[in-house]
Amino acid sequence: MPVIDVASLLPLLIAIPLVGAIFSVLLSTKYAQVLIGLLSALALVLVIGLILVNLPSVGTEFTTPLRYVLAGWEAPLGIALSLDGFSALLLSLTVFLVTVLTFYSAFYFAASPARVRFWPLWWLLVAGINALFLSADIFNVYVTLEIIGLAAVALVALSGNKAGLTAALRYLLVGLLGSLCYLLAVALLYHVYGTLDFAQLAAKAESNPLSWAALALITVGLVLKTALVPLHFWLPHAHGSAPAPVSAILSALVVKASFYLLVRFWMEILAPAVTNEALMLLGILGGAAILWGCVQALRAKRLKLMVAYSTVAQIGYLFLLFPLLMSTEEASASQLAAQQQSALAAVSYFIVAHACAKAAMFIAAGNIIHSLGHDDIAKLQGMAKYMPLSLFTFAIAGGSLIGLPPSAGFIAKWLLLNVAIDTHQWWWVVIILTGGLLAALAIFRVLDLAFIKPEQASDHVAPDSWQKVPVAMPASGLALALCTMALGFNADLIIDLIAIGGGE
Amino acid sequence: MISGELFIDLLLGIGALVTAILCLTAKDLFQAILLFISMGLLVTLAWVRLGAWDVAIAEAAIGAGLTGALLIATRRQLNQ
Amino acid sequence: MFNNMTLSDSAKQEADLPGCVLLIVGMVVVAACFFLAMSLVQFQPTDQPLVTLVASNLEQSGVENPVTAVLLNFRSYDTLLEVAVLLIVALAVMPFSLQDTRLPFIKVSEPIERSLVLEAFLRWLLPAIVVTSGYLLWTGAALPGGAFQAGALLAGAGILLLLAGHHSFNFNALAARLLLVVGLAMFLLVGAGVVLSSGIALAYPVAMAGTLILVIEVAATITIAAVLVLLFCALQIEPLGPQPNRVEKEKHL
Amino acid sequence: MTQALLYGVFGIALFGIGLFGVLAIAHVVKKILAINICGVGVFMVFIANASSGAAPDFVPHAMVLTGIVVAVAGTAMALSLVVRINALEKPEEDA
Repeated sequence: MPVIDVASLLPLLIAIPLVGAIFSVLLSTKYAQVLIGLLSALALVLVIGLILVNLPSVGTEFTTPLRYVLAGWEAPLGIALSLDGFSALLLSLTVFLVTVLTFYSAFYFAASPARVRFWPLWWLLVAGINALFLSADIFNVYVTLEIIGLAAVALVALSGNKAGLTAALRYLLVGLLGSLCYLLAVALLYHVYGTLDFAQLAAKAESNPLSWAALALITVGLVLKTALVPLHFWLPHAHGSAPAPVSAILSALVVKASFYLLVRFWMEILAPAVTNEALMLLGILGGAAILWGCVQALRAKRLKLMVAYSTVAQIGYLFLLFPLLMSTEEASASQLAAQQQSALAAVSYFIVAHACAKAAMFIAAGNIIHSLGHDDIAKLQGMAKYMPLSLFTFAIAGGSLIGLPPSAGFIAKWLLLNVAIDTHQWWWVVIILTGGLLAALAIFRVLDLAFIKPEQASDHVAPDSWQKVPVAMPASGLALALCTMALGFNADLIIDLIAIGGGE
Repeated sequence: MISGELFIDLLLGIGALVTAILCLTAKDLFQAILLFISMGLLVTLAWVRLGAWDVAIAEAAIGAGLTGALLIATRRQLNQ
Repeated sequence: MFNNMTLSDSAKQEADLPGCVLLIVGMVVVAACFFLAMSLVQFQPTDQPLVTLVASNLEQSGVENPVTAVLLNFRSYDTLLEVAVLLIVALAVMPFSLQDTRLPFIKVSEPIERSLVLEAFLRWLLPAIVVTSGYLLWTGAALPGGAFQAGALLAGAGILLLLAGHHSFNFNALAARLLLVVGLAMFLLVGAGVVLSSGIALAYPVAMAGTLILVIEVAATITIAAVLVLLFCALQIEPLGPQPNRVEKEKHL
Repeated sequence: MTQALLYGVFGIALFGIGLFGVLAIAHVVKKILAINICGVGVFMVFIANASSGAAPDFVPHAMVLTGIVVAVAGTAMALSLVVRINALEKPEEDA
């Protein structure tokens, strides 16, 4: 018997950032905004902590998702919030990263006038992300997608230069188009099934032309927002030209938000309309994304652009989930469920590992820009001498992205390889290993320059333009990087969480 | 035989489609904006026909009116 | 295929995709729409459970207009997030500067060129618009209309005021920022406050539902009007750096 | 063919026209117009479906109202970005 009703805490996860946003609009002095930021982050940590502690643990018979009916009107009339293992994991990840990045941003924006706009938009974005992970209503999801999309665009536009604004505009148009595709699917689904609630739709959904059409529209819309190859064209410049904390949250969480929805629709809500061919198609696109993203990362001239292209590749790994969900003739229903559960666990692990590593990398890249004023890879020679902490962070996070043991990235790839082998889809093994190799080349190219040739460079590059950053900035990046290591040792935590109310 | 009501619906629907196409093919931006606004008004009428009065008022005021005003303001900025 | 997206920085160019690509895109779009339309036509509509649900619960919603009931009671959470969307857009287009925060919200100045007709017109029209938007808001409970329509009308009044040239708005003033957030703040406050009586966020007690909805709508109307005027200002005036037309106005003071 | 179905098909056609416009036209403001046309098409599908029964369904009406406001918000943001990019471009042209 839990001490408190856990479900009644769910709305707080949306209300706290909204209140934070309101106060940081009203109190626009520097210290007030930072204080509000830290307080909101603290409150979010407390709330998610309480929820996680009171979640029914695996093994007990209670495995239904938590549900909170807003406004007292049960679906289909009203809107409900719901939380299962998958969304609890993503929410915890969100709160954790937001806390670290809030701390980092307090220093990053300390001297910048952009902070006045940054803080309210930051909290609105967080509110949108939390609302999306909690939502159990397909139209409500549309509104949260728009909050996330518009807030993210506004944050990308903070850089204020022409490249940043152009990237923001392209990102906005792509996002609006994606949302409209999704909205058309909502119209069709509501027409056919007369409800907007996730669970009720999942119970009613069947395989008919309108379901296929809706699933296709949702997939196109969300794939556009997740930036899967070949619809990734907007991502590198949007993520590459935003301020560092914004790039970090965009790569770590925002693209994952639309991926999370895709998983919801393909695995639960519209599962009857899914066919093996469609699953395979998404997998092939994922494989192409891995190779293409890695190759582009190798060719990138700017550090942040390289990190952004690596996100394109990492998104590809996430989409390998879909072919691994395929059913075969000989497998029984329970075997299939177990297979899908382990595929989902592997991909969840991937999400967490990539989010921490990528946020750490963008923080490191941000520090480098902050102190050098540029992120031209060719001019990074010998920089490890000046920014050891940032480059160390970059190295650890890079190791996790490559998949070197004992990092979280290694466990994630290991789990994914296992499922691929179990389902006799050996070709993914080749792609995963090739991707790791290419990622290693890209990351060692940078590290090689920064660490190994200090004696040739140092003198003529650094002194005139070099500027020291507060130690808290590299420290928060390092904390994230070390988290990817810590997660490598505690793999069960995440896999257990996923199993709560999870899957089918 | 086409009844009067169906005729009006067809007229509104085809009118909206034609103005939409004209709007996107117009050479002049100002023309395109005006065509967009007139499409919004035709759609407003369609929604009155479908009994959605609230939506019709909102579309006329916000969808066609406000969006149109914002577009015209933007065009003026671009031409300066 | 998506190279065209990169052209978006230069607004005056009118370049199209190569013809063959255009043809393929067109065929794909037509085929997709045809499939959609066919599956829509073939589908036999079933009953709509929400029609009866909305009708049977309308009495407890506190308003008579079913659309308002859905927007502000049954699915009020959507509307709450929608007000947040408006705040995001306001923040995105706002010409922020740290100095302007201490200047007053409304600045009165002599217009560059006076239009007597417009002024006389405004003197009568403005109060009429404000009263009408209040009326729209009030009737929104029973008839078509409501916060968004009223807010749009109120914004029209603000824009007319701007066009007359006597007044200019400084959206960095505390008062202006207050107007921008009041809708969201009031919505959250009411949504959280009702937890004390009903135990559920956003669930109004039936007896007070009408009043609470009106309170939220008034605040939302103010925010909507402020955001719309801000949008108009942001597009009218050069949003970056020292604005030339503002310097001009200062000279006339 | 009923009235609801007729408008539903028109809505899908509008969506298609807008979609093609977004993909095919390079001019940004017209791209934004095309996205708006897409949106109107989607709203029309909503409203048409809402009137397919005996009594109108008000939930889609409310959803479309929300959608219209969100659409205008997105449009305004896009236009303000266009204006800002244009303002940044000008000095270069003069120089």
